Amino acid sequence: MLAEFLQFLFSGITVGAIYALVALGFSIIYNASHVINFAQGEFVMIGGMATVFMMAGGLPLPAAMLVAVAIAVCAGLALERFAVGQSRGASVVTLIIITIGASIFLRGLASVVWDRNFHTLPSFSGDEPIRLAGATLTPQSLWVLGVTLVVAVLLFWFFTRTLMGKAMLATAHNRLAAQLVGINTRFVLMLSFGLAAALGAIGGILITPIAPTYFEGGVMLGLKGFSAAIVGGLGHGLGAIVGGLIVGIAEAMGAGYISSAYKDAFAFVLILLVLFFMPSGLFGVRGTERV
Amino acid sequence: MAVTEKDAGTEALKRGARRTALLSPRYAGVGALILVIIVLQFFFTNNFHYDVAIKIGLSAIVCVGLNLLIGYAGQISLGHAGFFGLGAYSSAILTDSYGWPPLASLFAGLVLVGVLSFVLARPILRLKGHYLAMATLGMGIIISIVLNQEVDLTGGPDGMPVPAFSLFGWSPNSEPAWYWLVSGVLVVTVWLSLNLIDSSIGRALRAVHGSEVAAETVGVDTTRYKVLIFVVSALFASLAGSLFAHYTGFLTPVVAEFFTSIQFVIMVVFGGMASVFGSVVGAAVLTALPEFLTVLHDYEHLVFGLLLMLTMIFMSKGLLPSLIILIRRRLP
Amino acid sequence: MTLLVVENLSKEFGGIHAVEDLTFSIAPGTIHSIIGPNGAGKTTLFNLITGVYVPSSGSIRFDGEEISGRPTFELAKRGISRSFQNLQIFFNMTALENVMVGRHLHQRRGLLAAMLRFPGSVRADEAARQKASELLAYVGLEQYLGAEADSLPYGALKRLEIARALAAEPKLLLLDEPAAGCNATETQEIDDLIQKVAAGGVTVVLVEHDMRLVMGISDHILVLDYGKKLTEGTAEEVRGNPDVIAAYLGAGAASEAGAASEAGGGTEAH
Amino acid sequence: MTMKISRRGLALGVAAAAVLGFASAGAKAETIKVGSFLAVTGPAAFLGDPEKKTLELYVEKINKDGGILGKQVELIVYDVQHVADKARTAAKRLIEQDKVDFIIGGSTTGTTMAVVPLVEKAEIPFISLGGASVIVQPVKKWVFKTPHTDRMAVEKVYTDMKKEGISKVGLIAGSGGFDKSCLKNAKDLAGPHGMDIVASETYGKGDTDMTPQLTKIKSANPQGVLFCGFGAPAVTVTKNYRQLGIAAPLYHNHGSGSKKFVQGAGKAAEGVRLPAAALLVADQLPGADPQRQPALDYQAAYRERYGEDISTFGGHALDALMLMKAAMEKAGTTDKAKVRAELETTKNFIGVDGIFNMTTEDHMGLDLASFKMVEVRNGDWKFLY
Repeated sequence: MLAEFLQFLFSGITVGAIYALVALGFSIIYNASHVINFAQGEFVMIGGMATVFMMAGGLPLPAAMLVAVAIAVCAGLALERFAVGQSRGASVVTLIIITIGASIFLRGLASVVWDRNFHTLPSFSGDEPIRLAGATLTPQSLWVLGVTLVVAVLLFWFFTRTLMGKAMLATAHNRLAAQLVGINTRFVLMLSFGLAAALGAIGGILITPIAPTYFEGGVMLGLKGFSAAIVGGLGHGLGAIVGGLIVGIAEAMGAGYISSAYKDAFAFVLILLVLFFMPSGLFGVRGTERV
Repeated sequence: MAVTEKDAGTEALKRGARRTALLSPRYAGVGALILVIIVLQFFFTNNFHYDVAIKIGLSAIVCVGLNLLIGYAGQISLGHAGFFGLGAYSSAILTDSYGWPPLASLFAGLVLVGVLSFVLARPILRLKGHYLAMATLGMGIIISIVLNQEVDLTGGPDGMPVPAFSLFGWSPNSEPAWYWLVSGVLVVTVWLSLNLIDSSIGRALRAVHGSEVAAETVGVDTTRYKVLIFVVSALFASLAGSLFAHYTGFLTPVVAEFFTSIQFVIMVVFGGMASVFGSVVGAAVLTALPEFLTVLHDYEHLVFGLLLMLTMIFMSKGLLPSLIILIRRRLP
Repeated sequence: MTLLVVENLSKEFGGIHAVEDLTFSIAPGTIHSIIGPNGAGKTTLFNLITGVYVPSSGSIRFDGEEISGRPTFELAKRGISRSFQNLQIFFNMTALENVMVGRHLHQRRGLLAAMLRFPGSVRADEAARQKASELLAYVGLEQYLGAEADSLPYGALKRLEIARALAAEPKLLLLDEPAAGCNATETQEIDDLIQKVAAGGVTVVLVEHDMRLVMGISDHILVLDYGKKLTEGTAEEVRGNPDVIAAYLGAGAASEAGAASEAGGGTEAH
Repeated sequence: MTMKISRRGLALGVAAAAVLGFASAGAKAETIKVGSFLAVTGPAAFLGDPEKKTLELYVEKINKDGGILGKQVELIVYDVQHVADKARTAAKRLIEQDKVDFIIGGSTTGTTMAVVPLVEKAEIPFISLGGASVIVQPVKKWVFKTPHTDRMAVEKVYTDMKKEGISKVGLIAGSGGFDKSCLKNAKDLAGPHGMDIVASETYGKGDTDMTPQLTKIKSANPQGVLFCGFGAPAVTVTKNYRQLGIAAPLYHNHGSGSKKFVQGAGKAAEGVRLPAAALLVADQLPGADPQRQPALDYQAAYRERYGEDISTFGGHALDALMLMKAAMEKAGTTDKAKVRAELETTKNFIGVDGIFNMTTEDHMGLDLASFKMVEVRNGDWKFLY
């Protein structure tokens, strides 16, 4: 019984950690621009696919990963520079459609530049499972959890301890005021898209040894990541991580204890229930309307 | 003195109103739509053309309804394909498995969707913005999962056949017949929507979009109107879904998928929010465009994404409103 | 005879008392002003009376019935309407339609009737249009009859809000800084308008920084400071109260010119 | 207000131009037109992609060798993903606008079934690449198919399980059409084959971890597990299966008949058994096996052109194209009724999927013998029997 529960839990937190990385990307971009970037999942796909093809081109794994993250960051910056940034003053819904257009474009590009097959990466440190109280965990899962943790700590440090991070938070709270105190909000926007793309790509690289990637592989991860960001409270860092874990664990427990056919439905029902009782997510600001 | 001045003013207003009434969207717009529908079919040389036009019409019915919710009342829904799918499957299952007449099945679908959307609307529409988007998205996905998993009822992902439609003994058994049927429904949908917008309910809806708190201070029960329009738009989707099921004659759960919902929203925003005719244009362009892009083969999706982005970047108000502004600027 | 009775009303936001233990009443047919320095809780009080906020404690009675915590739209039905300090115009409509929304309570609202354009529904709409255009003329905006709301100048929007509120035919009209951002001429016009409205039998509650306007037209003045009542009375009584001079006039806005510029600051925030 | 009118005028003009654009140039007289609608993108791209590549490669080859009946072949492919109504639109376009002589396609069962009424009405020979037996049972006059049915795949697996002494079976399947159809057959055939289904679990679209499902299967103690699905999840399921240390043998259905699976799952794939078309193990077939040479040729040609290994699915498209070619050549004409009649009487046609023997009752023409049981050993397919 305990072994089963632990197994479900391991599955949930591994998958949840990936959702959390995607959710963090959603939140960072939302904070800077109030845009929901529906191309976030494509950054995940680019991370995985680019690493695969860089390795096929002869690069060693670590170098391939770095190049892949760089490619994703370039895609993120381009999205800000040439699409979202060009549409100041457009309504939020319009901006969302622009990012959906971008996601279709990036998928199309990936299928042409790379291919439509699925690809995998070798596990970073072997496939010998680790046994824990009757349950098993792959070394790759530990990589996923470890890297997510490190990324979370780094982000926390960045946003609370560095001037640039504080500038980003300030911009999130009040763009005009941030501009008035001399923050280059344009740069902050670029930075947030770059950062979100990097997070997505890291998630993509981490998961590819477990679940192969292909040109449309980012779609569902993007959707789940968005759900996680919303459950946690949009724009809230810790919320994104907790949200990711909740969605991941809900799916695993749903599959384990309720019905694997309806596990996704179970996760979404849970999300709806959270929203019905906490309309701004778990950590979202419940501000009073000012009139 | 003051009294006569005021009377003169309102008299002028009335005259003006009468004069512009004939040129209003309700008359000129619907007239033009009917004209386009009639003229268009002279250019059709085969059933493929009719097929694309019929699909445009069916999407447009959903989008016009969805625009009432998104464009006019300012509430997003990323789950309307769920209602479209429920309407479609109600018709399919009741006619195929239970032998109901198509019209009765269609109404049963409307009742089901009406009740479901009404029950869901209150808790869901308490949410705002992106949280509302998430909730409607989740709702749509749950519906599509059910349709996909209940293989005994729906045939699952391999789909199920749907018997032909019939209306009091008449059955549209050719593409042109379907074209006229769908066009007729579309025109009625557009007309009803234009009427609704230009009524006290329509103004209340637009007020909800403009400022919820201000609407409340003049007595608009904003929750009630949000629920109302959510249900109305869901019913439009269900109606289109039922017709779609009978038209294609074969149904898979893809119709209720998340992507289908997104596609409807894209059509609404692309055509122009708060523009009934914009939704028709959006549905038309985005349904027809991929058929042209097939010549690009592998580059089809890439180019489609690019065109979508560029249009929204340079015409952020949507295609039709932006074109109108452009034309107005050109004209003196 | 009172129209509105507020007793021991309090509203807290995370431990801070925006309104604290406030008691006062408003007689029908009067112009009642609420003044106080910025942050004194004037707008919060409006939000409490109109149901935008739910009070932390205390009671609000309107026409003899308890209304605290009731939803805003229901209070509108009972006869409370308002304007806003930060404009709440429906910018997605024409000026005329903005006022027509105000006629909402006085129109048929059947869905089928509206969608099918039943003759009765069309007639009611025509009547609403008529009434709304009269109201636009009443507040002096007849030249904007066909204009989109977002094309109106700021001063006109202030009056548009009043017209919209009046369209609901309220017994009690709350105006939140109607003259803010207006020049002397416009302020005078608003002054005239408020008096005209009051003369028509509508009880007016006014929050305003323009002291000349307040002192000139108010039958009764309530002074708030830090959410509490400082004093209340007629213009003369309030003007002479040393507490008021200390708390309010001494608080930096020592002259009417100062108060006016402060109001101008409010415009910028919008 | 007059502007509004001209706006409509403009829209009208645009619409008219759009429609004129649709009416592409008429058919060139001297070509044979082959139309195809495939799941080139979307969740079933794993099927459609190799199918499209194979068709393009071989139409080119046929043309280089002088075409069919001296005429060049023109291939028209539309991407319809896994979407039934897109398939219908594409079919109408192929039939009515492109006026094709023959239709190959429908990567999935859903897209195939959606167009069946159209091809029946238009009377155009149509070879489907969809898996389910419902496509040809009951027989539809103009509809044929080349893939073995998923029912046959399950039968083959059950036969092998019985041989290994397995009677308690666990099932894990995806939520797509291919997966669900396999799952349904696995449940339907369990009784007749003396199998007892002890667990049946499903995973969702885009899932990245299936350990919860497999944990449940593990605790039901099956003697063998059958995986119904294809693509990326095949890799994940196999890896998770090994991670949990489930001892029971793992079977896949023919959806994993691609080198991509073996490479992706790596060591975890060792020992996985599946029914596959002969082409996967062509080089291990006895030299006398008639399927050996065509399969080796296909493998070599595909590799040369696309730099990747063949899959079972591309083979279905190849057989469909070649069946069409043979029928046309035998008929000596592209007359649709005659081509159809020849197709229906195809005898001993050696394809990469097996040896086809069509009849009026059987529009697929393959038997269970055309499925080979293979096992993954040392990162490659090992032909068992």
